[in-house]
Amino acid sequence: MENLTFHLEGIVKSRDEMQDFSGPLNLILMLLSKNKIEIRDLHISEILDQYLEYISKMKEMDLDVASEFVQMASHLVYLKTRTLLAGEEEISELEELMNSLEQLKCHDAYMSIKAVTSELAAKAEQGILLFSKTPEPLKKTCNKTYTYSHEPQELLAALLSVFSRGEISRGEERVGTMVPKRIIYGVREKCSQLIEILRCGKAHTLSELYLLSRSRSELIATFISVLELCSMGSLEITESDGELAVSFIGEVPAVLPELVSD
Amino acid sequence: MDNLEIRSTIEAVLFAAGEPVPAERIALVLGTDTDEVFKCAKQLADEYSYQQRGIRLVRMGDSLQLCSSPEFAQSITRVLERRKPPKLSQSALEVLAICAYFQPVTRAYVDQVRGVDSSYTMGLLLERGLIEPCGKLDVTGRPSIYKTSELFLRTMAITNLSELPKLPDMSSGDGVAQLKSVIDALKSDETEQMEIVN
Amino acid sequence: MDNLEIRSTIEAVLFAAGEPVPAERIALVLGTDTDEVFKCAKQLADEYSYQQRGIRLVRMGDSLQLCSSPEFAQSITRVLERRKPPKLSQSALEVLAICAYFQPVTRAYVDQVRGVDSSYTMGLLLERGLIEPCGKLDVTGRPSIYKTSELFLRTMAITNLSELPKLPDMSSGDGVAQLKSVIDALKSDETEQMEIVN
Repeated sequence: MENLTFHLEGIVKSRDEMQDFSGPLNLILMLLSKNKIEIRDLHISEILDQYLEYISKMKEMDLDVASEFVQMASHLVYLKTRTLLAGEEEISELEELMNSLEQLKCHDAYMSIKAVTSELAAKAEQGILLFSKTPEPLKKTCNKTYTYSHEPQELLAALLSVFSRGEISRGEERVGTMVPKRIIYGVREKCSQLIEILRCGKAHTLSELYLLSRSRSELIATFISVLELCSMGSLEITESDGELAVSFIGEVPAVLPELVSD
Repeated sequence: MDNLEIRSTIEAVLFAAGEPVPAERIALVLGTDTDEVFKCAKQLADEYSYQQRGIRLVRMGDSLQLCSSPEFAQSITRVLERRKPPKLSQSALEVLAICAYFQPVTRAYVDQVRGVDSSYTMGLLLERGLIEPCGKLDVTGRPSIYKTSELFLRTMAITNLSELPKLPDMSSGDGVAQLKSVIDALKSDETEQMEIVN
Repeated sequence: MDNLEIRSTIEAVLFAAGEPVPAERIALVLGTDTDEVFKCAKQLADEYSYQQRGIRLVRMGDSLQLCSSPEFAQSITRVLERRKPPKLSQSALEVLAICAYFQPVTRAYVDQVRGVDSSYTMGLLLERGLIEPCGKLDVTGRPSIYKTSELFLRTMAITNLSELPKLPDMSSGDGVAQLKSVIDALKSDETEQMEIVN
């Protein structure tokens, strides 16, 4: 980190404000927090220069310079010379000093944070119950194509909320029925099924074919399939005794009707 | 529960929903009947239009929805046009997930799974190009069927649908629990990756 | 444009937006000034809470947003079958407070202050949108830095960060003494060394 600037002016404005600092260490900690840097990155020479400059400014302004601030300056001068002259071992001692200052600073911060969390919790109690709504689509925007990206797991989380809804309001019993059976009965699939049924003689009349259907959509698929097969000449429907008899008359059509025609 | 409270609850619920809500559902939760809900909704709707408010309450079949008043459409467009298009809402993500995992689907199928009318949200997804029609179902009414689009794959940063995390068998008794554990596993993967990057 | 019309336009715009909207943008479109927008928004907000409506208008910094009233949260979660938002845990509150009071912060800084690994909690808060990344720190590794979001202000029911409870000064009184003793130790080392040299 190069050329850090410590803006003392923004921090200490007048003599009165100076007296708010209970000690020089507070001032340093304040400087560090105001300047958003880690103590480790601190260049003592930089802070010292500005500190000394500020003290001389205070003198010009004819303010009393508290003795402890002078003492702090001397500490800093001392630390500066030590850093300049330091060998390996001594650096580790300075490191220790920095560590302890850092820990002290964090400890203080944590203590004060802990002191306010209960107040924040009380404030948030109502706050988390405010729900926002999703934006309405705009009538006229040129490009509505979606441009965000999502994680696949967001899809699963969305499904989880769909599937666990039953749990929230209706207990367990709905969960099993949450996923409806596939509703798509392909005509193609149904055609081959019908041919198979008719070939092995499981059904002979139209009503028998209908009775084999287990749902409305399967019934409809049966109806459409019979029509398709008739039109292709694979089935023949004849009436006898008021019943419609269905019989397989041709070959299996080469091209069965597509599942989806559009 | 008095009239005012029912009205305010309807207002709060419709606001938070952002899509049509069946009146029956509101009635169920409020412990009142559907007629009462429609009556209060009507009062609320009249109040909005009488006071020339910025919002309107509309009834669509058996559902109710709040929307902004058409007379302010121009101001709305002018204030909001430069904003980024909104990210997918929870309900949009739900519909998208159902389309992705159960495709091709009809609108009726999505409604059935979610238990709410999803036509509005399906419309949004179509407009955004995340799902697309892929034909009609060969049953009465020939409803349209939908699948996810190419853009959907790009949005999810995958090249084909098989790369989506596998959905456990939801019809089994512990489907929900299994799904939870799949999600947790995916999350912890992510945390590990983050740590490596850091 | 009269007061009522401004209020209704604000209501319509905020409703359509769903998200927070800078008051300045509304003022620009209405051809009025931001103060007027805030004034009308305040009237509207007072009206909502006085009439015990289902919606609330909140101000966050320079932006305005409509949300549902907290007293209807239960009805909303029941009708829409949503999960109730979980309360903030003690660790979430701690991380949130560190982010709020010392922002912008790195994850490492949060860890350091709390003395425990906070990546999981940070992840949860990011997911809930209470904190957001706001760039990278210009040091080795370029760690991400985080700040609290507008949602945080709304959650804490404040309009800007200065309304947070004042952080008590917990500076350890023995700081100076500690510094002095370390320096004394350094000095005495030096004296010893000097003596040996002599």
